[in-house]
Amino acid sequence: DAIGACLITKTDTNPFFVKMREGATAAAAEKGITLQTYAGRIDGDVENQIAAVESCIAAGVSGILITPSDSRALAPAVTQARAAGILVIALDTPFEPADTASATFATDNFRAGVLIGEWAAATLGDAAASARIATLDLNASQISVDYLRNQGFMTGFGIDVKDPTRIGDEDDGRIVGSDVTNGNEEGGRTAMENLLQVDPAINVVYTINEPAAAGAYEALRAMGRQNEVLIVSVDGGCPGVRNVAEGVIGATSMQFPLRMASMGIEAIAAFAADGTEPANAEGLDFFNTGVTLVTDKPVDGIPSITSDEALGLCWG
Amino acid sequence: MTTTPPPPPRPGPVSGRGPSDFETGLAASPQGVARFEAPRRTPLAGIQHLLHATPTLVPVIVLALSILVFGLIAGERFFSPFNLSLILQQVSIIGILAAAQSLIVLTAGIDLSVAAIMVLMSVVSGKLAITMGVPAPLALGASFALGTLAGMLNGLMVARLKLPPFIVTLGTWNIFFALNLWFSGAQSIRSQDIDAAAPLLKFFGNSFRVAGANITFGSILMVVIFAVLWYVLNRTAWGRHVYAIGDDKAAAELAGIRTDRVLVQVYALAGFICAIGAWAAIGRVGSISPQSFYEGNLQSITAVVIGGISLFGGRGSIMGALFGALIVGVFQSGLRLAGVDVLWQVFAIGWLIIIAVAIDQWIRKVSA
Amino acid sequence: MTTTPPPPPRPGPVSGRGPSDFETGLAASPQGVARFEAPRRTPLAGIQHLLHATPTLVPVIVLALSILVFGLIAGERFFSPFNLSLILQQVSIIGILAAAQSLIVLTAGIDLSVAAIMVLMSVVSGKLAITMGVPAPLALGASFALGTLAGMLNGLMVARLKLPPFIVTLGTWNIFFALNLWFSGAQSIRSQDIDAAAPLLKFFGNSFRVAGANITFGSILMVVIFAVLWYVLNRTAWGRHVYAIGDDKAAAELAGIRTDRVLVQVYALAGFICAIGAWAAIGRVGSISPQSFYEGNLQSITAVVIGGISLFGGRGSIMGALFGALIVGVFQSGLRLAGVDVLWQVFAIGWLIIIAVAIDQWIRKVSA
Amino acid sequence: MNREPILKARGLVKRYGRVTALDDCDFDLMPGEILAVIGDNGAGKSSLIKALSGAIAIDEGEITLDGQPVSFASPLAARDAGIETVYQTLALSPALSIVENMFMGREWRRPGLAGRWFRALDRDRMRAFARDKLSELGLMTIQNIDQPVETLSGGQRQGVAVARAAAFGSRVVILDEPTAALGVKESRRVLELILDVKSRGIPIILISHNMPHVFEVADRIHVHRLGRRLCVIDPREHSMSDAVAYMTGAKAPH
Amino acid sequence: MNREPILKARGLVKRYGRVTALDDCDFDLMPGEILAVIGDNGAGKSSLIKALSGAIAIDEGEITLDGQPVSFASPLAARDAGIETVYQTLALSPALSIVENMFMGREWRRPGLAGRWFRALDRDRMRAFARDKLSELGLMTIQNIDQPVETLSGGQRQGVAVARAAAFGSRVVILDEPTAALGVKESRRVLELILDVKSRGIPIILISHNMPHVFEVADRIHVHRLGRRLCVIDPREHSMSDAVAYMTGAKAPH
Ligand SMILES: Nc1ncnc2c1ncn2[C@@H]1O[C@H](COP(=O)(O)OP(=O)(O)OP(=O)(O)O)[C@@H](O)[C@H]1O
Ligand SMILES: Nc1ncnc2c1ncn2[C@@H]1O[C@H](COP(=O)(O)OP(=O)(O)OP(=O)(O)O)[C@@H](O)[C@H]1O
Ligand SMILES: [Mg+2]
Ligand SMILES: [Mg+2]
Repeated sequence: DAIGACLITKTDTNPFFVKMREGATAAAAEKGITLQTYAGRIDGDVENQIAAVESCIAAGVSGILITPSDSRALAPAVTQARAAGILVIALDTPFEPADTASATFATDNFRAGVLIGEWAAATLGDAAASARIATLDLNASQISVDYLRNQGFMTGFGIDVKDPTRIGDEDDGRIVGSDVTNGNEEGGRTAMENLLQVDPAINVVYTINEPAAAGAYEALRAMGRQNEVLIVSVDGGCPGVRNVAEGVIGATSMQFPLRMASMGIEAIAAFAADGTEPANAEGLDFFNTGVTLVTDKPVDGIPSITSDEALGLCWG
Repeated sequence: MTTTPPPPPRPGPVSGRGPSDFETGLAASPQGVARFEAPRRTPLAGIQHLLHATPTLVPVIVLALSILVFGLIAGERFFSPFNLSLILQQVSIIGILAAAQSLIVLTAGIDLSVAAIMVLMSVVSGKLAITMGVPAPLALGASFALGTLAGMLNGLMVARLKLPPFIVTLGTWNIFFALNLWFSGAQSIRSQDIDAAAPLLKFFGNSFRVAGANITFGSILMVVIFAVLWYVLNRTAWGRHVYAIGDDKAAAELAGIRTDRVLVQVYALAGFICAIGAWAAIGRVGSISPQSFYEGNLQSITAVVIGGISLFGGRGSIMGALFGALIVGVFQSGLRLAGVDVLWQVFAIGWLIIIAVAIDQWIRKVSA
Repeated sequence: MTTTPPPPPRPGPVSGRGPSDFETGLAASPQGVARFEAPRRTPLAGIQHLLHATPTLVPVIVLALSILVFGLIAGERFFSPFNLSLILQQVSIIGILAAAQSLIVLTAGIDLSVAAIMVLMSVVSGKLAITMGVPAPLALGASFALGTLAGMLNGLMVARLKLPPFIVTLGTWNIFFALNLWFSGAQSIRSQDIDAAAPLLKFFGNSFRVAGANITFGSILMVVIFAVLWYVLNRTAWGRHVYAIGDDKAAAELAGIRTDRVLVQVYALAGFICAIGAWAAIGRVGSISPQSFYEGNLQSITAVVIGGISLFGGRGSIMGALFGALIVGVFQSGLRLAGVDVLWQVFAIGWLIIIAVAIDQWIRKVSA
Repeated sequence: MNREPILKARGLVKRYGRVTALDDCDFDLMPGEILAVIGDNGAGKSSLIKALSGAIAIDEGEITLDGQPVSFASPLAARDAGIETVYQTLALSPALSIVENMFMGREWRRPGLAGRWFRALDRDRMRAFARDKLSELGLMTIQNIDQPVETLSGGQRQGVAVARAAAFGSRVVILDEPTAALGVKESRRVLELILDVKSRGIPIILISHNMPHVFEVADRIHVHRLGRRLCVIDPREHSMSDAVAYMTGAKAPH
Repeated sequence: MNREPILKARGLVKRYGRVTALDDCDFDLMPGEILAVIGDNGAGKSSLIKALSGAIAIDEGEITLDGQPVSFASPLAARDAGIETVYQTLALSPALSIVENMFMGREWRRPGLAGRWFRALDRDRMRAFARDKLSELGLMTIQNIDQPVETLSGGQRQGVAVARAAAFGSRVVILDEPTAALGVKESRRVLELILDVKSRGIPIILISHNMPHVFEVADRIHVHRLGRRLCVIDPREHSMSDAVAYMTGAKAPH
């Protein structure tokens, strides 16, 4: 009998997850594993993911790869799956607590934020002390990716973040404000316009992802300020990397969905073969699949790759 | 046949008391009702007629058919008692929301805020019981009361201010959603924390096994809610008033029904059911997530509509909504097991909605 | 006054040809219409009356008031020509969708799929022009044709199959959403790629400056669409037929209007406007994003409703929808500039919807 | 005629925006009589009986029932006081059955636990009663007492509405144009129903535009004009043409 | 009476599910006459005229207009052929103005570019025409020709509907119970309108339950019973009681 595996992503509207699915499908084909894929309809669609986990249990698979829509809400379903003897690996987004899953293969989102924050501060040099910063976040719900990236950026930039799970409680005068983008271009543009109305002198813009960054850039360009503002982002999608090459985005932290997926499939294959469970990286409660800073204006002390190099590694 | 000539009309100003002269001929008129031979029917029209006589049959047949079809496609995995009970479990929350929605749709309203009320109430009971340490029964009681109040707020605006339900609940959807995020701080409450502080909140997550099927208390709750509502709607005066209001509000008012009061009660009851749904949702999801069920409003409407309850009010059985929810569940489960992409699942549900209602319309086209 | 006695009735079976005897008194009856002195009015009732006579004034006043209030709260930043033109720019897409939505709401329908059609069409033109290398005008033409077709699909199901518009468009929303994901592969098309391959697609993103204001072509497009639709609805026979259908479809049918054909045309036109909106959206967003405007359907309904167009059809001016969209834009911008959380923005919009419609209802309560 | 009116109204005023539907209107209904109300379209007849039956709230004026001042907040209140009304629009729920419509708002519950605690309807008893009443009033052509009202003909619907009023009206029965859309045969049936109700000692208010009908059954005729009572005439002492002349304003009553 | 009928129907059948509304029904309308159609409620009178005016599709049978077989797919088609109908439900759009209702579906466009290219309505010309027609028909009490129809009284609405039919009907005018809800004065006005239309040489089909009205204006009376034409009688040769007896089935026509 063939080994069965499941991949459950947050949505299939986001190229990140589309890529993850491609990686998993390719790896599964290579290992002779039958893969079923599921996704929520929109981000935060907890109930569909629970239903998917249940279907996987019912289908008797050996392992489940899942990017939880809600890192807490999915815990019970996953616990149930593990009780049924299934290897559950969280991809991209860790559970809370992380040991809910057998293992976590994820980007260190906080680290991703720190990298771009440090890069922005170093690029500005002395001007960092008088920077005017805008943050373009995901949505009103402030889910973990959202605050981890944001607070990581601020930490990297040298801002006191107060509650590290809370966006907007900072009192650093350099912060102009934050607005939500829903992670797409339209939201990015509108949010940028709004914040420019609050303070037209904004010169550093953090964005939750590259589509939001592209939207922000359009807003800046419409006001003729695109060359005076530093935009940083997280993701590493190919359109984003190309935007780094073209100077739209100053720097972005690249993550590796393909790697997450293929590693996940390999882990399931190993588990199915002899029951070995993957181990987390030392000192972390998850297996870091790595983040890499992508910029064409490297600064000393922060390792980075150029957009050219990144184009070979990017996803989507 | 001979006719008696009519009596001569009485003269001038003082009018006659008695039938007009021309009505004398009436006496001999036949008293029966007209009868025509029934026209021959094509087999299709015959089926149409049968279903027209018992409209609740339609969703049942659709359900049976879809179970059959998916059974053939997806094989025995689909047919297993376990999977079937799983479907029941999976639709239980949307089913409960659909029960609340049905009540409102029967009054010719629509409620875009049911899921928002439910999520808000699960957050309320969770916050109270776990974060603030209120005893679980009290926390649940508070959430029931607030849910009823939230529904009542909708109802008051619909009944007293005469605002269209669509608009009222579009507004309160936004309001409840904002309150939910504010109150929860957008943070889920973890399963372990619930277990530790207030396991009662997860009561409906318990289950038992019968012949391979895994029946959760939540599934049973859903069925019970539908059964009770069916009784209330069909066997009590209040229930008939709900139908009468949906049928023709002005007429119901003139017939002596306190329509405004009943409307407020309907919305309040719907809010209460949503609060019960919130309790069940905690059991189902295992934790309390302020972000879940964002699409629950529209999903509940979908179930109601597929179940053959008219959006114009007053027509349809609440049991239809149960079958409607199950049909959607069977579709989703079947498509999933058949390995169909979410994308095409969404696509299929879109057509399902249209086709189900088109069939319903076709059946209703026959006059009795 | 003396009365002539009525002529004696003619005898027996042969009936009289002429008025009945009792009607002779009619001749002297007054021919004027009854008149009552107008009751004294409280100032409030006076205002209510004035607004009732010119209902389009209401959203204008609300708009003016909210600009004023936010001007006071948020100061001159809000009041600057630049910010006001920015609001215009930000509402332009939802405004165009609201124009399409208005058409449908005027026929007593509702369209949950407008935004889905728009996003799908922006993806279609982008894919064709950029990925497949079709010349830009052709790609746009194709998207217009397909948009019209998508609208027509809705219209055919509403008019021919007599399905409720809510259900049809709930179904097609799902369908178009799925098609959009499938066709785009969930991938955005970058601004720079559009600039390189088909800058025409971003035509409506161009702008010019007048007295500090930054007017985009997209904003102008929105205003032009509303102006044209206003003309069509109020000054052509077709437009009056649209109103007549929304008012009373059966009556319009009997009065000799081809209601089904007009309905299909209305939905097709709405689809066409959505496709134009798709072009404008590319200019506005800069790139082509299959994930934008997920909430556009409900936002367009919100604008229509705040603009005072009745969801029951046949009543309201399309200009109301323009003001409705602007009111929402002003609110969002004002709250933003006043530093209010997104959360409370959602909350405020919720109340805005309810209050705007409640005011509208209050004004309409007076009889003419 | 020096008995006290069973239903009396003084100085009723009802305004709809600019229109004054009732303009300081008086009204008297004597026990056991059939009182016809006639008047032009828009004279305010329906408004008057809606005021009497609690369907609209009056702006000014007072109503007394059997000498007691009453103020009905809703049609239900008037009904509880024994006033049954057949409105111009009939007030039937098309999708509900004949029985359900007859008992709408005054349903009978089952005796004992089922009724008290579970509020179960006593459907059999209601059905039997409804059939009795329909038969009593000669509406034998209705075969299925559970059929939805929307499947009945216009005449049958009128019949059901009148039967409902006749069955439950204990003090006053009000009929607003009960024969407007009916054929000759069907109208005749309704007039018979009216006389039947009267024979049970219940007074009736009948609004109609049909002068021959009015003069046939009415004991007194209330002529309504421009929102007020112009005069009350005795059909045995006035001709139809007088009545028509009064109500249209062609002639002033003496 | 040996001229050819202007409107003729043979063997019309129309079924609604189990109900047969028209059951092999014949019909003849002679030029210039007023033909009354009488019958019980539910006899199929409205169905008959709906079939003639294209408002419903018949299952069987044929209709000829001026000797030419016609088959109207919609009320518009019948109207284009010169048949104007006032339906029982009036078919007016409440929120639209009197002018708009009168011209609904046959609006006049402005001459020249504005009309040809921009399809602009010629509102002034329509307004003037509508005012003329209303005045011609004695409906002087309507003050504002742009007021919405919903602000008119029932009688005024009937007047607008009849005026519309009278103004545009070039071959046949059909009226379905035009006086059902009207008062004595208002009914009289409508009857005058009908005679006025007839005096212009246009034949009229009048459905009514009011026997005195029917016998007053009709040239011939079509008695409808159980979905078919029972007989056609001459009101000068038959009494009202004969007509009533025929239509209710109390007596068979000779
Ligand atoms: N709900 C309402 N809103 C506004 N005006 C109204 C309303 N109801 C009645 N009216 C107006 O009040 C006046 C009296 O109406 P009412 O219905 O009482 O007349 P009526 O005598 O019953 O006429 P009819 O014989 O046509 O039934 C009319 O001018 C009518 O237009
Ligand atoms: N749309 C319909 N659907 C079902 N049955 C119908 C429909 N229209 C008419 N009928 C039925 O057809 C029969 C004839 O109806 P029709 O309206 O033609 O009668 P009528 O002679 O005009 O009656 P009335 O005098 O009451 O207006 C009736 O039994 C009626 O119930
Ligand atoms: Mg009346
Ligand atoms: Mg009829």
